[in-house]
Amino acid sequence: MLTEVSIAQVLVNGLTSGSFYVLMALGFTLIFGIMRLVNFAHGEFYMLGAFVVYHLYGRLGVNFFLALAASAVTVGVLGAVVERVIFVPLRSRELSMLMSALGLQITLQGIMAVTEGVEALSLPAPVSGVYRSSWLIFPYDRLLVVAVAAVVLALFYAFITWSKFGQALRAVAQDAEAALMQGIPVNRVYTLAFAIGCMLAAIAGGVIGPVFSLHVYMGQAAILKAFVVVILGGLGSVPGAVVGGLVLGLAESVFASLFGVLVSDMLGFLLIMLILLWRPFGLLGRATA
Amino acid sequence: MTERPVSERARALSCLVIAALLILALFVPWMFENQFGLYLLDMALINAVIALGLNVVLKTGQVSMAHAGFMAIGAYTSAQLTVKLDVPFLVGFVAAGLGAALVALGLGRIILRLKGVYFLLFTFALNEFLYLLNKNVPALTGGNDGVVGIKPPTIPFVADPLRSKAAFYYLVLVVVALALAFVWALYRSPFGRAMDAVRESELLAAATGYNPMRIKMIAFSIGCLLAGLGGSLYAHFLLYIAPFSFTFWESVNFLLMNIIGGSTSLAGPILGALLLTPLPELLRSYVMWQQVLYGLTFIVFMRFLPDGVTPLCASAWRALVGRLGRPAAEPPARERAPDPRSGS
Amino acid sequence: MRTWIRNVAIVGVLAVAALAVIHEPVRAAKTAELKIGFVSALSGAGMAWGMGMLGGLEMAAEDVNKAGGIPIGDTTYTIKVIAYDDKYTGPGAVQAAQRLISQDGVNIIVGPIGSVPMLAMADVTESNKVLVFSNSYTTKALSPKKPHTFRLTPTSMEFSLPFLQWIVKNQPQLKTAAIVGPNDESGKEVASHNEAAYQKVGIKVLAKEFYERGTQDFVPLLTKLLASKPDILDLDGTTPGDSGVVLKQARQIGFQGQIIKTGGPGTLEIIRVAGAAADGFLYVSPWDPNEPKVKALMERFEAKYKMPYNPLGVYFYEGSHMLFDAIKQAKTFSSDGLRQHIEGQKEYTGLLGRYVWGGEAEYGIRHQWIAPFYVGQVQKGKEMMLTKINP
Amino acid sequence: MAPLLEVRGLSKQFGGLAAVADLSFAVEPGSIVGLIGPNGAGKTTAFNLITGQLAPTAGEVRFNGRKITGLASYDIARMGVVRTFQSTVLYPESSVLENVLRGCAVRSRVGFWSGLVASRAAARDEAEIRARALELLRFVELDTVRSEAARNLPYGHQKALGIAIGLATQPELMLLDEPVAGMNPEETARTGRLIRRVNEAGATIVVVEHDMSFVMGLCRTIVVMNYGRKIAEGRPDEIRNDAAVIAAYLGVDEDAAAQSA
Repeated sequence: MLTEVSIAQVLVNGLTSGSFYVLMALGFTLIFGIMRLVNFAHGEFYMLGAFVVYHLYGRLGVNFFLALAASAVTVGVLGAVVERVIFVPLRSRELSMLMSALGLQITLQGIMAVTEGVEALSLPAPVSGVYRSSWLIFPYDRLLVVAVAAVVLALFYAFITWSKFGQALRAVAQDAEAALMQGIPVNRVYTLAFAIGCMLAAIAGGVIGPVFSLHVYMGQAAILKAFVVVILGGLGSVPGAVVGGLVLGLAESVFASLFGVLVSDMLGFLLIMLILLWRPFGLLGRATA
Repeated sequence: MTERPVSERARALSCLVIAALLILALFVPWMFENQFGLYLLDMALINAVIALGLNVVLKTGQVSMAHAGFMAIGAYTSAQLTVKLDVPFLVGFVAAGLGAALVALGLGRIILRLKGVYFLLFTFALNEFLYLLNKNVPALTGGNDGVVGIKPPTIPFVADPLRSKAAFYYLVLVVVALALAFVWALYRSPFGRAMDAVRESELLAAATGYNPMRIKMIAFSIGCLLAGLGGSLYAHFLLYIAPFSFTFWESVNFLLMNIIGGSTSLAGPILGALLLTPLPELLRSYVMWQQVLYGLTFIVFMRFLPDGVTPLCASAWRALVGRLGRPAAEPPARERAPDPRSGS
Repeated sequence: MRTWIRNVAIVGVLAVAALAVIHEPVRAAKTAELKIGFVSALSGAGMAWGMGMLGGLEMAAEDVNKAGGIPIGDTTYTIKVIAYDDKYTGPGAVQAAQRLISQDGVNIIVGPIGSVPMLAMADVTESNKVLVFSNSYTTKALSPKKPHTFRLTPTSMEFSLPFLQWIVKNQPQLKTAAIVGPNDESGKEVASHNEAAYQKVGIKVLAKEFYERGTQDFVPLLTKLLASKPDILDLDGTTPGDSGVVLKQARQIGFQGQIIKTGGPGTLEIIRVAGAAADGFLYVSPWDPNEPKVKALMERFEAKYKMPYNPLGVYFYEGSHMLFDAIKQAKTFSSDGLRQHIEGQKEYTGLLGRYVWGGEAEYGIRHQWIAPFYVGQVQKGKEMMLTKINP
Repeated sequence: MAPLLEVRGLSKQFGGLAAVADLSFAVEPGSIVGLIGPNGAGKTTAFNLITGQLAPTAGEVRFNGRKITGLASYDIARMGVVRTFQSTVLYPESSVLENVLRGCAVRSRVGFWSGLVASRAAARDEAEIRARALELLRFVELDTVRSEAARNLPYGHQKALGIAIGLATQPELMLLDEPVAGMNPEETARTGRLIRRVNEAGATIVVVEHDMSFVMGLCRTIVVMNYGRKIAEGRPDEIRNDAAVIAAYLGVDEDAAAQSA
């Protein structure tokens, strides 16, 4: 098959969907890294983000990037509230937190289904047009996603490394108790981390939404990918999410063009199972307490 | 996991209560003027068997999200055996259990090295993989169309197949009773002590002569055995199975049954199954809002009853049969039983 | 301690509720109310179709009740629809059917949609002699072994061939096709029907790809599929939402050929998602949305349910009316009496035209409703009907 | 007579640095041996190597003349070598008695099935184990708190419980990792007495400890490690005057001073 589709095309497709996956997984892995919470509701925050952008940019015609920022803030605030109300009381009870996250996912999805309906909507792409050459076809709206992914990643990394709060984050991720000793307000860090995770989810949803379609179930696909990505890359590791995302994207694209999608899906899961056995903590993950 | 009840009186009394419950259970079908209630009850008991299996896995501190996958192995084994080779139900039933257990044994050696959340994630992936396998290997599983024409169970010395809900009720009641007795014996046996040890501190357990890997493998296989048996019952009750009945969400359901019931006592998974199975029916009529209510139920539960309902029942129980188990202190202690972090 | 009390309260409520549902008393079957059961996906991905079907049934019931109900003997029956959601799953459908039959005491069920719910339900409904008027694509749904099961929706088995014949007649330059469909029983079923039809009309199927539900990015799939350079891209039983994305992305990566779709209608949604990319798209439509009678029905539905009316629903509006007429004429709703009457029906004329029962050839039992349908095309974002086909 | 434990050229490399390098020493049956050295000298690593929590890069360990390097820690424990942990490791959620019972279980000969059906043998075994556990609790003076959850015990008691669990396995050789770290003098004294009584009861003991006076008072033989190597071995009085040892400790003190300053 690769003879008919240019290899470049396959690789580019892979890297593109790879960067999509990185965006989807970033907040997810952050939240786990800090709170050790497997946030099943991540996909729903992604969906919410997309819908906020849809209403602001798609319906009211606000500038796309403004809408994106607005959606990030809105969903971030929502996340903070949710964290306070639902997760704070369950601190240190991982399984209870995980189950609440599941409940939250079901609830948010249900509410949106009632208010927005279940039919697919679409967002006009903020940029249109396609790059075409004999060996490569590349729509610009995808290019935009890749660009945003890169920018978000850079900002996020800078934030984690240099900002005071970023250092607090890393301290807590390392060892919550020690952080508490050093007088870091761990609980506030948790809340903020969760909020940031949700913001990242919202940005992902808002920027990826236009490329696909919008519907209240879009989150499920996203969380599934995020899951796989972080398993591949290592839970709680941001570089891991990047590597995992790109690896998954490439693997899927190559497998798909070699064997077809169904096989590629199964191979995808086989791949992560093998990697987990080879490196139980993921490609870049480190053993955690 | 804590001191066994010393008071003979208490033990005798609790035996009495259990016996009473069993006798009561025998007459349940007469309490239902309505077949649907009985249908739900049968379904709940089937789920109870499977949830109980998961409880055995949780007992060693491993949170498995692939339980529906193993249930599927059982369901398909027994369905295909009875449909294609039409072997008698009991053979299919046993084969279902053993099949699931063997797969568990084979995989366990590799995957039980993973601890806590990594095991959880792996089993999640495993469940997805099995699901896709069920969909895409029609030769084995009938693919998306699933397996049609499964026959209701036939039992030796019982004239006609157990088609009616009541008849099936007795079958599944027997299975639940046996499973319960088995797991109860298991937990109070030295092996039960070993499982607790491994869950609470694998390091210490190993340092004092327990072989954690072996213990976890046995527990995992037993758990999946029950899942397989439950799967077989499921197939021969609904008489139709398709991949969609064994998704990751089903696994989540069995986990929820344990947690909402209370994963730290035998009654937990049973209560959980009895509470959760009818829940969607309660909500079914609120078409639009059912999902929201369903989700909220869990959030509220986790928020106010993270140990599940059994601790509450337990206090009543103690009041009933005097000093059984020990007061306060240890339920929260026990809640952390399936905590992915503990022991790792 | 306060929380402890709260806890008890919560558990109490749940327990009581659980008991309540199990012990809900059976309502006496003999009232002036005729209960019709309905099972379908009312939440989740299949909801648009499910609600369309429910709307059809409920609007028809409204009509009948407004007109004074159905007189049988000395009692006149008003119709009451009891609808349950099966979440598009087998167990869900079985459970819903169980509840309808043994708790609500219905002996007529409309629905479900989808083959898995259909096949799962069959054992319960047939063993209870409950009449089922379903909507599913699988060939297994109808058979002499299932004397109580009817199907109101024509399937790709019925319309693939005429549709493709029309295409070949009007666009003879189309010689090859590629199929993309969801990896589920309906998707595969439709694909197999279409392949047979393609062969009959002499179009070569170069490739087909099935994707898991929930797939969002179709570019990798399409890249491979379109590498075989087909003239036709066939969207098979792809859901409207997904179809929109496929259309959009196929055009984006430079596919210029004809895009068509047989199963799973919902063109408005497709247009909404695909936008300009939808222009030229050919599809099978159960109705002509520009026809005043249909327009009126669509508006009535939207007013009632606050969502667009899925074309599939029209079969259930028509079908329900057919059913109620049958009850009126047969003067009974006992499954056997009604069944014989319906099987005896010559034909039925409804809103859209003439319907007949068929299907001996394909299924060995005459329980398949044969309905007229349209070949539609999207032109400048509008649905245009090119022709009406009466099989 | 033949040594009970024999460590020969034991080494462990972590990446670049050698945590334990060519460590050799022997432990006579019935003795109490002290293993001391500045922080990071590799004492705990040595324990981990002996009891199989870590695999050595080189060298071997013999117990009763039998090579135990490469065996799994639970097998080593079953052979009669048990260790306690620096940061007390217990079964935190379970009762004190249950903690000890789990230690005892290792010696029970009840098989899976006979345990399952609660056979007579199993019942007898359970009774014996209980009796022994209670006796042990009296021995370590914890019988009063036996139904307390382990995590609720005061620090000193937790340490004692750790030892009790070890004893429950009926070890020939016990490795105690800093048994009195963080204890007040009174607790330290009590633990000292306890260890002696354990030793008199027949268990050979190797103890890692910082508290010099404690070790000097307790042990007949002392092995001193620094940077993973043995720098001295001998009677307390010999060690006290050993130049290398003093240097090592002073060096560390300087470091410590430098750090604190």
